Parts: sequence; C-alpha cells; structure tokens
Amino acid sequence: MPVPGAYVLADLGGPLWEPLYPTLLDDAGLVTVVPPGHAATALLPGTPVNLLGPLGQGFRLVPTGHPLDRLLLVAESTYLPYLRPLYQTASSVALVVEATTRAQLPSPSSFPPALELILATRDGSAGYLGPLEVEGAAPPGLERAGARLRELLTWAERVCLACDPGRYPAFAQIVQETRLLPGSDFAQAFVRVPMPCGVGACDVCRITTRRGEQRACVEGPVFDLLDFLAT
Amino acid sequence: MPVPGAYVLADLGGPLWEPLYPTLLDDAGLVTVVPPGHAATALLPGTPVNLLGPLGQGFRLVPTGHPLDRLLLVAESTYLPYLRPLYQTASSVALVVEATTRAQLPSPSSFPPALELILATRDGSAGYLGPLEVEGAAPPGLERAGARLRELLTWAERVCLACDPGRYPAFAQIVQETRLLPGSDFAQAFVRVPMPCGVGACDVCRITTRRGEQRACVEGPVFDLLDFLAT
Amino acid sequence: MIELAPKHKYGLPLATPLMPASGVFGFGDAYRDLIDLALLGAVVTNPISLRPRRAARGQRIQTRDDTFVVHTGWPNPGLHKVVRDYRDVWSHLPVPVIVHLLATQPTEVAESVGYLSSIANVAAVELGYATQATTRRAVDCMAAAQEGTLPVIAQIPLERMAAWAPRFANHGADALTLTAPPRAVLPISNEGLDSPVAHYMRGRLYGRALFPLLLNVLSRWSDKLALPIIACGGIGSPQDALDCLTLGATAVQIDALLWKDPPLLNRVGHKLRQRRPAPTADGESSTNPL
Amino acid sequence: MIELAPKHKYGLPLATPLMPASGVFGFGDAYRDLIDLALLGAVVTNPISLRPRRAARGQRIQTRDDTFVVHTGWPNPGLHKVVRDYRDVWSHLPVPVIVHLLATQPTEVAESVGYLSSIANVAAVELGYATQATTRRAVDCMAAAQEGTLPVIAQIPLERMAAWAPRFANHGADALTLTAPPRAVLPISNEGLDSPVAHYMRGRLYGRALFPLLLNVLSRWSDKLALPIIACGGIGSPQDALDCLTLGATAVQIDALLWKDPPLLNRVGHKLRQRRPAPTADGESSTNPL
Ligand SMILES: Cc1cc2nc3c(=O)[nH]c(=O)nc-3n(C[C@@H](O)[C@H](O)[C@H](O)COP(=O)(O)OP(=O)(O)OC[C@H]3O[C@@H](n4cnc5c(N)ncnc54)[C@H](O)[C@@H]3O)c2cc1C
Ligand SMILES: Cc1cc2nc3c(=O)[nH]c(=O)nc-3n(C[C@@H](O)[C@H](O)[C@H](O)COP(=O)(O)OP(=O)(O)OC[C@H]3O[C@@H](n4cnc5c(N)ncnc54)[C@H](O)[C@@H]3O)c2cc1C
Ligand SMILES: Cc1cc2nc3c(=O)[nH]c(=O)nc-3n(C[C@H](O)[C@H](O)[C@H](O)COP(=O)(O)O)c2cc1C
Ligand SMILES: Cc1cc2nc3c(=O)[nH]c(=O)nc-3n(C[C@H](O)[C@H](O)[C@H](O)COP(=O)(O)O)c2cc1C
Ligand code: FES
Ligand code: FES
Repeated sequence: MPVPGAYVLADLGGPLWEPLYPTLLDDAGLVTVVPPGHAATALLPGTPVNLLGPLGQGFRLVPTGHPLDRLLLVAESTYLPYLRPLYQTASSVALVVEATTRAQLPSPSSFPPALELILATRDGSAGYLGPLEVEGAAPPGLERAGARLRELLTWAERVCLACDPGRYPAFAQIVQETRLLPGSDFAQAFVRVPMPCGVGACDVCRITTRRGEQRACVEGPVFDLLDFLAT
Repeated sequence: MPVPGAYVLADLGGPLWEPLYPTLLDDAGLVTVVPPGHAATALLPGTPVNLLGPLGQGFRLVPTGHPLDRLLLVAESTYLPYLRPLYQTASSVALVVEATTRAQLPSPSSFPPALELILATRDGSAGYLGPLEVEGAAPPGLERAGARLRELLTWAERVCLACDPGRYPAFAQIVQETRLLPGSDFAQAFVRVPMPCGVGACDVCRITTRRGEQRACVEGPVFDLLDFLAT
Repeated sequence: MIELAPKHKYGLPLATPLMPASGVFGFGDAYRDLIDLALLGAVVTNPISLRPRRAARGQRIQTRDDTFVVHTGWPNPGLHKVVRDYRDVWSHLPVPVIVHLLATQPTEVAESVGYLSSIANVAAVELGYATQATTRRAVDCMAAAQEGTLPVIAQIPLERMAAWAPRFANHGADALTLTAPPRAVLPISNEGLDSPVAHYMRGRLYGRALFPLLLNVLSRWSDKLALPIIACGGIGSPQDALDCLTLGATAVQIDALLWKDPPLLNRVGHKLRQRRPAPTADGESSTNPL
Repeated sequence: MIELAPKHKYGLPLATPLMPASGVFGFGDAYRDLIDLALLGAVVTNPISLRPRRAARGQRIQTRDDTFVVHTGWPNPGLHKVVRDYRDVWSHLPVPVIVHLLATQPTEVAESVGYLSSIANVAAVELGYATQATTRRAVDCMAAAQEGTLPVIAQIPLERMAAWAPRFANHGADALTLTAPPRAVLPISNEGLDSPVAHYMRGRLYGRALFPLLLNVLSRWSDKLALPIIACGGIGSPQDALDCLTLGATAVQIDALLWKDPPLLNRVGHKLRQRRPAPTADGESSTNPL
C-alpha cells in the first residue's frame, strides 16, 4: 500500500508520463481515482499500463508513534481524489470541501458515514460561504467558511490540504494564527504540477517555498504547509 | 463491386492514407488482401475504418463487348494480391508467378482449380528459371521462363501485369515483339506507388510514361503496358 | 472580407482568410468533389516554373510517426502549358487563383508575372524559393515580380526567416507566407530488407509538429513586419487557424494535413465565417499576447 | 573509444559515443536507479549559470500530440553552489562529467571555466546560448571559454545553424552539439475552460518530430565542419543513433524523450557497444550518403 499522496508515473499513450495517485498498488496493478475526462478514462478495461514508481513523498500521518485521533482534510472539489486514501486513516476525520457552486459539490453518499463532511461554495449556493480563507460578516442567511475552518484547525491533530498551490501561503498564515507553534508536518499540503521525469532531472516541477525552490517530484508532492509562508 | 485494380484510401492510423485494393466493396465495408505485416493487420476485428473512394482506373477487361476467353496474368509473388480479383474473370486464365526462390512461391492450393498456374524462380529452385524477361539457353535440367511467357503472350486475348514498374519497359518490348500490332489495352500494367492525396493534387505518385508523366492515382494505377515502351 | 495587399493599387481582397498551401492542392480543382471551394478565400496552385520540371527520381515520401517528408521535385509542364491546361478551370472557380511561381531567375520571374497579368481570375502570385538560394537572388526575384501588375506574396522557408523576412517586407512584398516547410531527412524504409547500406531522402517536412514552430514564428515576427502575414505549417483544426489569427496572421494556408482530411478545409472555412470581429483597439491586444 | 576534442591538448576521450542532452538529466545522478550510467560516454549537466537563476513563472510544459514545449527558465542555484552540492557525486560517477554553462557574458564564462578546471572528473564544458543572442556575443563567449584548460563544446540552436556553426568551428570550438531544441509556442490548455483570452507559452520543442530536422542538419553540415559533431534532437531508438553516426556525427545526445523511456539510454548504449567499426576509406563513404 503506497503512502497517500505518493504517486506513480503511468504511460497513458502521450509523449509524457501522467502521474497517478494510487489508493492501492500491488503486483496485479493499481487502484486510483481520476477526474472525468482524464486520459486514463480512455483506456479499455484490461489494457496493461506501463508504470514507474511509487515516487515522491506522501502525507506523513504517524510521526508521534500512535495512530491519529483527529484528522482534518481540506480540498477544492477538483482535488478531492488526492485525499480519498485518507478518509479512514484516523478515528475522527473531518473533510472540508470547497466548490464554486452547488452543482460542483460531491454527493454526501460518496463518503464513509463516519466522516464529518463540511461543504462550502464560493457563491453560497450550498453549505458555508467560501472562499475558505475568509471569516467575518456574511450576507443574511449565510455563514462564512473561514470561521468554521479555524475552529476545525484548533480541533485537529493533523491537517492535509489539496488545493491550488497559490492559496497555500494564505492557509499557512491562518494555521500560524490559530495554532500556537504548530509542529513541523502539522499541516501538509499536496501540490499538483506536471512531472515529466519524476526523478528530479527536468526542473519542470519546481515550486517556490520558504526553503528555496523544491521539486514536487522528489521533495513533494506533499510539502509542509508552513513552507509556503510568505517570507 | 469495384473494378479490379481500382483502390480506396483507408485511414489506418498514420498521418497519410493507405491505399487498399478491394475485391468487394459495399455499404458494409470492403474485402481486401494485404501482405503480412501491413498496417491493416494491426486493426482489431470490428474497428470501423474511414475510407475514400473507390478511386483510379482499374483493369479494363471487356472492351470488345464480349466476355474474355483467354486472360494472362503476370505477377511478382509480392504483387499477387493485386491480381487476385482477376482469377475468375475469363473462361481460361493463366497466371505466371515469379519469386526469388521456392520458399516465396504461393501454395498452388490457394488458387481456383481451373486456373493454369505457371511458376518461376530467379534461382531456379522451383518451376521455370527466371527472370521472366530472359529466354534462350538455360543450365541443365532448367527451362527459361522467358520462352514460356512469350508462348502465353501469343495465346492470350488480354494480359494483366503486377510487377515492379522498373520492369515494364522490358515487358512492353517483349509484347511488341510477340504480337503484331498489339491493340491499346491488350496488355495492362498495375503500378504500386505511395498515393498521399488520391486526387491528383500532390504529385507524389507521378510515373514516367511514353505519353509524359502520369499520376498513378488518377490516370492509373493501371496503365497500358505499351506506355512504358522506351522512347 | 480581408485585404492581403493593402498597399497594392488593385489590392487582394478575399472573402475568407483561408486557402490551401502551394504543393498540396494541385493546379486547379483537384479537390472539387471533396471540398466546397466557395468556402475558400482563394486557391493557391502547386509550384510552377517557367520551363517544364520533371518529377524527382527515387523515393518521394517517407513517414515517421506523425510527420512525413515529401520530395516531388515540383514537377510541372512549365507555366505556358499549365495556363493552357487550366485557364478555363481557373476562370470558372468560385474564388480567385493565386499562382505559385518557383522563383529561380529574376528574368524568368519577370516573364512569368508579365504573362500571368492577362489571365482571367489570377489575382496574385506567390513566390516560392529554394531554401538554399542566396539572399541576393531571392531579393532580385522579388523585385522582378513587382514589375508585373499582380500583387506579390513571398513564401519564406522556415530556415530563412531571420535573413529574408525583414528584407522582403522592406522591398515591397505585398504579403508574406510564413513559412515554407523546413527541409528534413529521413532514412528510407526498405520494407524489412536489412540492407547494409543506409539510404536517406531529403524533402519538405509536414505534419502537426510544424504548428508550434509556426506559432513561434508568428509571435516573434507579426509585430515587426508591417504587412499581412499568411500563416502556414501544421494547421490541423479550426482552433489552430484561430490561434494563428490571434498571433497576428491575416490569413491561413492549410498544408499537407489536408490530404488525409480534406474536410478540414470545410471545417476551418465554416469556423472562420462564424468568427467574431477582432477586438477594438482599446480592448485586449489582438496580436502577440505572449 | 571516441575522441571528441582531437585538437585539444588533453583531448576528450569517451568510452561510448552516448550521453544525455543538457536539460533532461539533472545535475548529476538523478537517473542512477533507472539507468546503467556506465553505459554512457559522459554525463551532461543541466544548464548552469554563474549566478543563481529561479524557475520561470507560469506554465512550464504543454503537450501537443507527440511533441511538447518546455519552459523552465533553466533554474539553478549558481555554479558555485551546484559544485558544492554535486562535486562529490561527480567524482564518484563511472564516467566523466560535461558541465553545461549558460553562456551569457564572456566575463562570466571565463570565470566559470577557470573555476571548473580544478573540479575532479569534470572533463569538458558545453556552452548553451540564448537563441536570441547576437552572433558577436556568442563568439565572444566561445573565446572566453577557451581561456580555460577544459575542452569546449558549443551547442548551437537549430535556428542559428547557418549563422553560427561555421564561425564556431573556425574559432576553435573542440566539438559542436547540433542542435539545441528550436523555440516553439503553444496555446495553453485551460483544462476545458472556454476562456475568452487566449494564452500561449514559449519554450523548447521536444519530441520525435525533431529527428528529421536533425538528420537534415547533419547531412548538410557534417562534411563542412572539420570537428566532431554531437547529434541531438528527437533520437528515439538505437537505430536513430546509428543513423546519426552514419550521417557524420561522432556521438549522440538523448534529449527529453528519455523522460518517458529511461531504458532508451541503456538500449542505445548496448547497441553502440555492438556496432561494427566504421567502413574503411576505400569502401562506401561513411558520411553523407545522401
Ligand atoms: C543524386 C541526386 C540526384 C538528384 N537529381 C535530381 C534531379 O535531377 N532533379 C530534381 O529535381 N531533383 C534531384 N534531386 C533531389 C534534389 O533536387 C532535392 O532534394 C529535391 O529537388 C527536393 O524536392 P522536394 O520535393 O523536396 O521539393 P522542394 O524541395 O521544395 O523543391 C524541389 C527542388 O526545387 C528546389 N526549389 C524549391 N523552390 C525552388 C524555386 N523557387 N526555384 C528553384 N528551385 C526551387 C529545391 O531546392 C529542390 O531542389 C537529386 C538528389 C540527389 C541526391
Ligand atoms: C511576461 C513574461 C515574463 C517572463 N519572465 C521571466 C523571468 O522572470 N525569468 C525567466 O527566466 N523567464 C521569464 N519569461 C520567459 C522567457 O524568459 C523565456 O521564454 C524563458 O526563459 C525560456 O525558458 P525555457 O525553459 O524555454 O528554456 P530556454 O529557452 O532554453 O532558456 C531559458 C532562458 O534562458 C535563455 N537562455 C538560454 N540559453 C541561455 C544562455 N546560454 N545564456 C543566457 N540565457 C540563456 C533563453 O533565451 C531563455 O530566456 C517571461 C516571459 C514572459 C512572457
Ligand atoms: C534539376 C536539378 C538537378 C539536380 N541534380 C542533382 C544531382 O545530380 N545530384 C545531387 O546530389 N543533387 C542534385 N540536385 C539537387 C540539388 O543539389 C539540390 O536541390 C540543392 O542542393 C538544394 O538542396 P535541397 O533541394 O536538397 O534543399 C538537383 C536539383 C535540381 C533542381
Ligand atoms: C531574467 C529574465 C527576465 C525576463 N523577464 C521578462 C519579462 O518581464 N517579460 C518578458 O516578456 N520577457 C521576459 N524575459 C524573457 C526574455 O524577453 C526572453 O527570454 C528573450 O526575449 C529570449 O527569448 P526566449 O527565451 O523567449 O527565446 C525574461 C528573461 C529573463 C532571463
Ligand atoms: S518532474 Fe522532473 S524534476 Fe520533477
Ligand atoms: S496521389 Fe497525389 S497526385 Fe497522385
């Protein structure tokens, strides 16, 4: 079983590898979830696929030696598949999902019943009013997602995020404000960028962090969220 | 039913059309024979194939208004598929097949029983000794193919050839020597060249004839053999 | 309606910014049964020389993956015979004809454009050059072409862009076709024969892979050349054609990709007819968003 | 055994005429788990500048069919830090290291080659140029590189072949890498968003489609340049590598095609080891059978 967040490179027919994020990987193949329209959906059942991996650093869940009690997951709706392997990795799991509008939210029935689901939309058409970063006053009948997120951050033992990386500096700031001295790896952020080589050779996957440029393929794709704090 | 020698252009996945020479063509598809290793053999059964055609000028068999009595076919072994639609188009059909060596000759059981099969090899390992153009003395125990070909040329009402076009000037010369005033279309020669456009636009398929350059795709791929006479 | 020769006394107005590239469409109406010629802005002939040219010997086409190399030698029976054979066809086409001339000698070019000026429905000449021609000779042929009355389009080989494009623009070309296909070499497949001696063929490279090179040329040059540009090279979809216009082209030519997909011309033609007008000057820049 | 710097006092002998292209293999041993590095003739580093360079902003890669455009901005922490990080790795590689330097300023190049001359197992420098650099500047950087003691290989952009290759050969380069990938532009796919504003990215073009352009360059230039040539661009099989040697190359570089197919380097390496010796002078010409 690969670490959630780690990846394999798959030959789906194009001139470059496609990263897949498996939930199960053994000699018989792998199980992964891809968005609609992904190149993998064009494969005929039973087609063998050439794979390289597993590669990269996934989510680090058990640093203190005991299983997790309280895990918070935060995702934009299009990034949900990358967090799916984490849905049952702690006694209590809360999942915050943000979408542009109601129609893009996932159906609650697609989640394990024990998981606490918190929905938010940018247009307020369902759940909390996004974006997740914003707290404070809301239009009548709506509640800001930002306040709820901060509550959950104080509750959680660990936070795993999967969003557009451009939002991570703001999330890192919020974590620093809500937690006193958050430990390294308390909040971990998944980054999705093209990874043509997967071994640190091509420099296509570089992302800028507080510790200098890092390669998502070898130092990531999961990074300490605090590495994204503005310097 | 397309004229034998006419062709369709088929989309077999590459950047250019592939010409196919159908023996049967209707709304349900086509029947054709291709050599081993041809791109069409990589198609999965049932795959729909985009076609353009039929195109080009095929063999002209019935110019005098009455069905043919005596038809002579002459082919290099690798060109046999292009003559296959002609095997049963006359009361008597004689087929001369030339190969480099015995192993490249087709099995006699693959032809209609009524067809008279004359085999020749360039190394004399089976049948007459080739090449077909040459008559005269032969090593002991062997007979030259050239003499037999000339006999058949006097017998035939019509001759259809499918060989490397570089040999047609010599064959045309032999026809002129063996027949007094051979009529136009008495001997017809099939030419296989790449035909990227099929409509006379690209000039890739030009071949040199006595009447100037002709395009195999529109003026051919079947030409009057006498057009290849050296000028 | 576009204007490809704004500085020319008669101009070169086309109803649609779409035409076939020279070398892929024949000399007249080869595609009449497969394409709605009225969707085109013009027909561009295959290259024509003043004197006859015979087809190249040896192998003429070789594919590799999605690309292919073509080497025909530009066979044609010479300008006078082409005109005798096709002037009737040309006069009945629903769109004007752009005659592509192989620009070898200035004197030949001058004679050719003089002869063409009286042929019905011939609206312009496009000059094609040997990639290895000298810049001096190329410019002299341009000057010779301008002695005629027809608008002159120059087609620049990809390899000669930097050396030729600015000169041609300054020496009075009415429009530029960017670009003629680059020269390429491929090993000749001997159908499985394990021949001890390797054989190769040189010719023009075609395929969708030319398109990113074309867009680079357009984005680098369209702002710097003060004349209409006709984009040519690997355009394989209506969206590709629109991308060319976005990056500064005034019209597009569809090259050898149309052999396998003749309806491509129809699809691009329909798309270009539906196109919204270009943004106004105070809006988003319409050339070079790179 | 081949010799890539026959005129250099120490020479540049390689056991195998095979190496990765700069920009695709990292700065040292990134591929150690996937490739038998001992099958290579040398390792070529990603481009290194004297001072640090940050990664380019915006989209860095875009595919179209079998080709792709890459735009990294050649990020690197600067030559001194690269050497600090990798000198140990380099000294333990089973093959020599060719350091690729971004040739921007002659003074920087001179400083860089001086610094590198004392680094263990660095056997040569390869100079990389901005495609838009002036010829003057490019030649000056070459001259500066020759102030050091290492052999100097110059990598010529495809677009600058005619203008630069003969000059570099005459100005004392020990070998030429033909070519650096051409610049190309592609529209950026917005994952289905029907964005009203078109976006484009410019970068280096990679893919098998480069190979026919490479063979054309080799067949045109190998006879005219009296120095070893390293072929680079779209080589995707052992046979491709052999074709390059047949057309006059002394060695080959495998470019970004190796990302998807790292064993390609092993396959080419094995094939080149089995190769028959070149034909003798009185036999069939071994260069330019075209
Ligand atoms: C041993 C050998 C013999 C050859 N003999 C011949 C021969 O007899 N006849 C022949 O045509 N080719 C011959 N070639 C091939 C050579 O001419 C070119 O490779 C070929 O002509 C390229 O044709 P193409 O189809 O790729 O079209 P293009 O390359 O686009 O053009 C065909 C030819 O016309 C030239 N050309 C292109 N535009 C112009 C123009 N505006 N004015 C003048 N010339 C132009 C090209 O340089 C090229 O030579 C020979 C090659 C070899 C190796
Ligand atoms: C609005 C805008 C802003 C941009 N800002 C930046 C920026 O801040 N930094 C940045 O790097 N790019 C920037 N670019 C992109 C532009 O620099 C080039 O397109 C890009 O650098 C090409 O990188 P590449 O990965 O394709 O690699 P290459 O194109 O091969 O090389 C990367 C860069 O280095 C140059 N180069 C190549 N070889 C050498 C050499 N030997 N010496 C010196 N330079 C060389 C190239 O010209 C290019 O600029 C910007 C582009 C735009 C449109
Ligand atoms: C009429 C004609 C005859 C030619 N004859 C030869 C020839 O005998 N041998 C040869 O190598 N090339 C021959 N060429 C090719 C020229 O060398 C070639 O066209 C020229 O170098 C331009 O290069 P390119 O067409 O390969 O780009 C001939 C070209 C033409 C147009
Ligand atoms: C350090 C650096 C900064 C750059 N900044 C810009 C910029 O602000 N805007 C821009 O259009 N191009 C920028 N460029 C790109 C240069 O204009 C470009 O690299 C140069 O024109 C070479 O073209 P090419 O890399 O696209 O081939 C920058 C390049 C470098 C190396
Ligand atoms: S994917 Fe190539 S360096 Fe990360
Ligand atoms: S196939 Fe194009 S002219 Fe014959």
